[in-house]
Amino acid sequence: MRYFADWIIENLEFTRAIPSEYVYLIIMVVGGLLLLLFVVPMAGALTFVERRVAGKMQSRIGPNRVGPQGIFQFVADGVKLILKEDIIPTAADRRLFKLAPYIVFVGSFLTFAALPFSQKLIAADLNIGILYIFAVSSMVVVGIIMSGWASNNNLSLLGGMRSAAQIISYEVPQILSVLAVILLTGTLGMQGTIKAQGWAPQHWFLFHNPFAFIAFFVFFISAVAECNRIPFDIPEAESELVSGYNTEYSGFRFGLFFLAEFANVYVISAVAVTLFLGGWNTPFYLPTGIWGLLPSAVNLAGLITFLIKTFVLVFVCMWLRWTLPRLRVDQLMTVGWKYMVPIAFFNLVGTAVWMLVWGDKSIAALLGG
Amino acid sequence: MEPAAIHEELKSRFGDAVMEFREGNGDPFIVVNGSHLLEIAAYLKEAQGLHFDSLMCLSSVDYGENYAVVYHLYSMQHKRRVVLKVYVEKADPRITSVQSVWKAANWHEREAYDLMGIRFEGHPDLSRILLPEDWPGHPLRKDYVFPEEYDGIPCHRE
Amino acid sequence: MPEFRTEEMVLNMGPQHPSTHGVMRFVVHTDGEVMRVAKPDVGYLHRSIEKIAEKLKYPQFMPFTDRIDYLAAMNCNMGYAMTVEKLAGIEVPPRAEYIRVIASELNRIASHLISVGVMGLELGAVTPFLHAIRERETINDLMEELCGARLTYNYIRIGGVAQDLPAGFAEKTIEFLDHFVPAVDEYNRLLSYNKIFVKRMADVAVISAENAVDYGLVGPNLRASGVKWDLRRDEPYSVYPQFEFDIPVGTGEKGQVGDCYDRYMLRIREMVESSRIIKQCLAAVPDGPVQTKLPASLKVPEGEAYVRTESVRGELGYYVISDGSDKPYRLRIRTGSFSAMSIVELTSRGLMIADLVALIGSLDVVAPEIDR
Amino acid sequence: MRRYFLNIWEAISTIAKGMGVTLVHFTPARKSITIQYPDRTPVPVVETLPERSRGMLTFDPDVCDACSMCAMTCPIDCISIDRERVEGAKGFVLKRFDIDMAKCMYCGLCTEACPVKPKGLEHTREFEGATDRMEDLILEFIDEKKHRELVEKALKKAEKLKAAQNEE
Repeated sequence: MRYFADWIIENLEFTRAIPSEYVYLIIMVVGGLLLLLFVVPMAGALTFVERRVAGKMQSRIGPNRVGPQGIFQFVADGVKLILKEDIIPTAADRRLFKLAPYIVFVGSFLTFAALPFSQKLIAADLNIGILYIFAVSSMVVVGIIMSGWASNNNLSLLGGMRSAAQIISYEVPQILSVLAVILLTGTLGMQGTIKAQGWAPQHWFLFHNPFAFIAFFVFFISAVAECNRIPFDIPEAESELVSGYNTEYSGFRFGLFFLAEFANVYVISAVAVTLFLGGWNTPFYLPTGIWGLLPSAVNLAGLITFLIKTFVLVFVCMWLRWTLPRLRVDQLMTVGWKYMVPIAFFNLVGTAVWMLVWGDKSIAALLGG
Repeated sequence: MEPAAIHEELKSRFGDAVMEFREGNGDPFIVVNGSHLLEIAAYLKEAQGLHFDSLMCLSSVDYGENYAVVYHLYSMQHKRRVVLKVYVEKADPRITSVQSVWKAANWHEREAYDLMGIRFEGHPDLSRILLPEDWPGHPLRKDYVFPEEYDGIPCHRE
Repeated sequence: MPEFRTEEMVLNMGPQHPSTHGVMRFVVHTDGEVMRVAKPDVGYLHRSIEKIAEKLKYPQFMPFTDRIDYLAAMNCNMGYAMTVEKLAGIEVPPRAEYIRVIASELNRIASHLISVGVMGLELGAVTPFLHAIRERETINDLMEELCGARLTYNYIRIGGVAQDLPAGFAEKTIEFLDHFVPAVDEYNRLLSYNKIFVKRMADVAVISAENAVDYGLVGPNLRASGVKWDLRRDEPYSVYPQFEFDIPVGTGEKGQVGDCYDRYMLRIREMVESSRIIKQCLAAVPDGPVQTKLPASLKVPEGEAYVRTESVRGELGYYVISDGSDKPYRLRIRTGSFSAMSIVELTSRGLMIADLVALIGSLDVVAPEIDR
Repeated sequence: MRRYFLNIWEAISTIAKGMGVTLVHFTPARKSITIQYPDRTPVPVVETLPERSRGMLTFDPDVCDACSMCAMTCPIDCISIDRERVEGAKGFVLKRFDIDMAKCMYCGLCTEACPVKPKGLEHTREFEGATDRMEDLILEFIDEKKHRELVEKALKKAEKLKAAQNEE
């Protein structure tokens, strides 16, 4: 966003009259709104896509009536959720009950600020972008516990508690495997991480060295766990806890939980793409100068690449969800602490050793001489 | 060993507690006095050569002048079955519980209590199992009158 | 140090709960995630079928047997018909016997498909359930062709079956079976051997052979505990002795004998065995009538009989007392789910909440069969 | 230690196998088996049902000889028959023949009991009987007019029979 603000101040005469701070502020607000305009329909659309994917995998069709091939199904669902009666249980802690969905949604929405959609398209290229994303996304768990507690329902409470245990456990391997990448780049900035990777797959951190390869899977699995998705959806656990923490929610508040879940799926996929899959780097070489391509066209190509890569990972999330059963709560802890954490540590040490021996050369660089 | 032979053996062991052996159309059965039921049941389960380890079914019957509890026993080892029938007075239907011998009897006895109103003495948790706790009467009795309503809910359509 | 006390939490699962098969309730006493005990509360689907039987003539009761266990209506039909035939001394034409076996084994596959599919659903995997339902749909179509209904068949009659096999039924059935056996393999790849699934099921809720017999567990649940006991072999009825089929027993292949995984895998194997029986049966169906002529008003001689058959959920016993009239004096139905449910309280001790769902799913209880 | 890596390997390989199955279903290799009932099926579903399918009951008063076997066989008494003797005719004439489809459990015992050929009472394949009023589900096959028609028919038949007997 700073880039656009600078560009506006430079190029548009009338803005010169206003102090630049105000311009920045306006641009920030507009940028936030733009993101919101992107996130809400995107998350909504993902619910539709998920239902169609599930349908196909289960030998059925899925929603196909609203609009061509049913693509407006999510709009209909959204309208339905907004119009539905907003029920608050009498025994609930009203204030917390009302607050919780917003915290959950805001927690996942804020992370979008640091996602690099393309070379220039990023709301805030923080120099601690990665740290920011993990810090902010952890807010979700506060909202979930809050909703579990405020519902005053045993099932919801269990769901909230499970969620807390789960997210705390999986934060560890997640950060540890990200540390391996940070070792390679030496930066916490999202754009910096992408720039450190090249355009071709062999330049991605995924194939940088064997440790980074494993780190990707550890990261992705932990991230799926953080999103409370099958096979790690024990906080919701429909067959045991009847949707857990969101059992008592209805209407718009339930919609917020729902949106947050899908926004989260998008965020984790985007972060995985940024850290391991080369971000907006188009997988073919786009020389700016020679072909006379405009910077905006490069930006657009980057955006499209980034979206495609992200949606592939989002699809993998859905694919996992419609294939696997869910773990039990103690098994979840076992997988987290006995498998994910040691492997992540091993990766971290392995990456460090790799860097000691070969510096920041990747396998491809070594093989290529 | 045929049911008749089992009857002989029981008769020789428990004397008058084991009453007549009835054969007719269908399954033959041994009529047993309720006072010695638990010993007979334990004997049938444990004794060498009998080994009736499985209680197939426990039924209650309203015969008009009295009730009966029917035990269908099966020996999985010897692949044979025997039927015990115990008549219970109508005025005060009580009988010893056999759930200490066969665990399967636990729920069956609760059901017999629920639907026929036979009290099983020594049962750890003799409460209604199928009907609501406050349901009046025992529906499988022949003199049961179907209620018009239950807690204000009409029991008939229309 | 002050004494640290925790409170027991009472969790009410049901009567409306996604993992109770039908309507039933569990009062779960938990200490965090670990259950102290889960007490089943049944009876929500009690329709007093036994009382209804006393008010109806023998042939009229047949449609009600469909409703004892709606997933295995054919087997329930068959047990009742056999009981009345035994009491009244009615001979069943051989062709009818074969058709009965074909229909009830098809029904067994259909019911097991629901059972194993639901098992996946209980543990959070939705896709296997729909794949199982997809296969079951073909059986439903076959059944509809055979008797006109998809769930409550009311096909078997006292003294035979209602109608002869329709034209092309054998071919369609064999075509289905040829497609079905590979589908089971696919199903195993998708769910049965999945590591998460195995972890959730193996060593969970182990029922020892001793307890299984003592609590009167029957059918697949008993066999999974390692007791090789199948009425089709051990107390043969109908034309079962003529067929060659194996009786799968629980071996504890991923954990201990009698755990949830054994109960689940047993049903998978039984489906394959059932398809073997159906194939042999279809090849051997003799010609002839399918129904014995009965008097307009069937009077059953005085007497009593207890007949049990191997239904999908194990031993299904009908105890009929006749007083010589055209209505049963007393009819008692002993079902597999009833005894399976009674062991839940014992087995649930010390399990986790999520395991209760696996336990109920693996016992394959059907609520109307418990409550009747 | 071996167990540890074996666990990881098993988890990866079995999950991969399972995901293979779902992926195959995701590709066009597997078609969806569901139909889009009721409006987007190639032919109405009723027409695809087999001959024996037990749907709503239908009754043909012209075939019926008012024996009331169906009503007697019905386990839940959903068929109500009123019949009367007509002066000068043999047997009974139907006055009322109602089937309460809301009670009916589609068991098919009544159609089996029907002694006339072709059967007077039969299951159709029609299954879409939903209405918003319970009374709509009571099918009344005989109204005032039909009753008079049946009486006339019975009389005519009796006359014919009489004439035939006279000829002999």
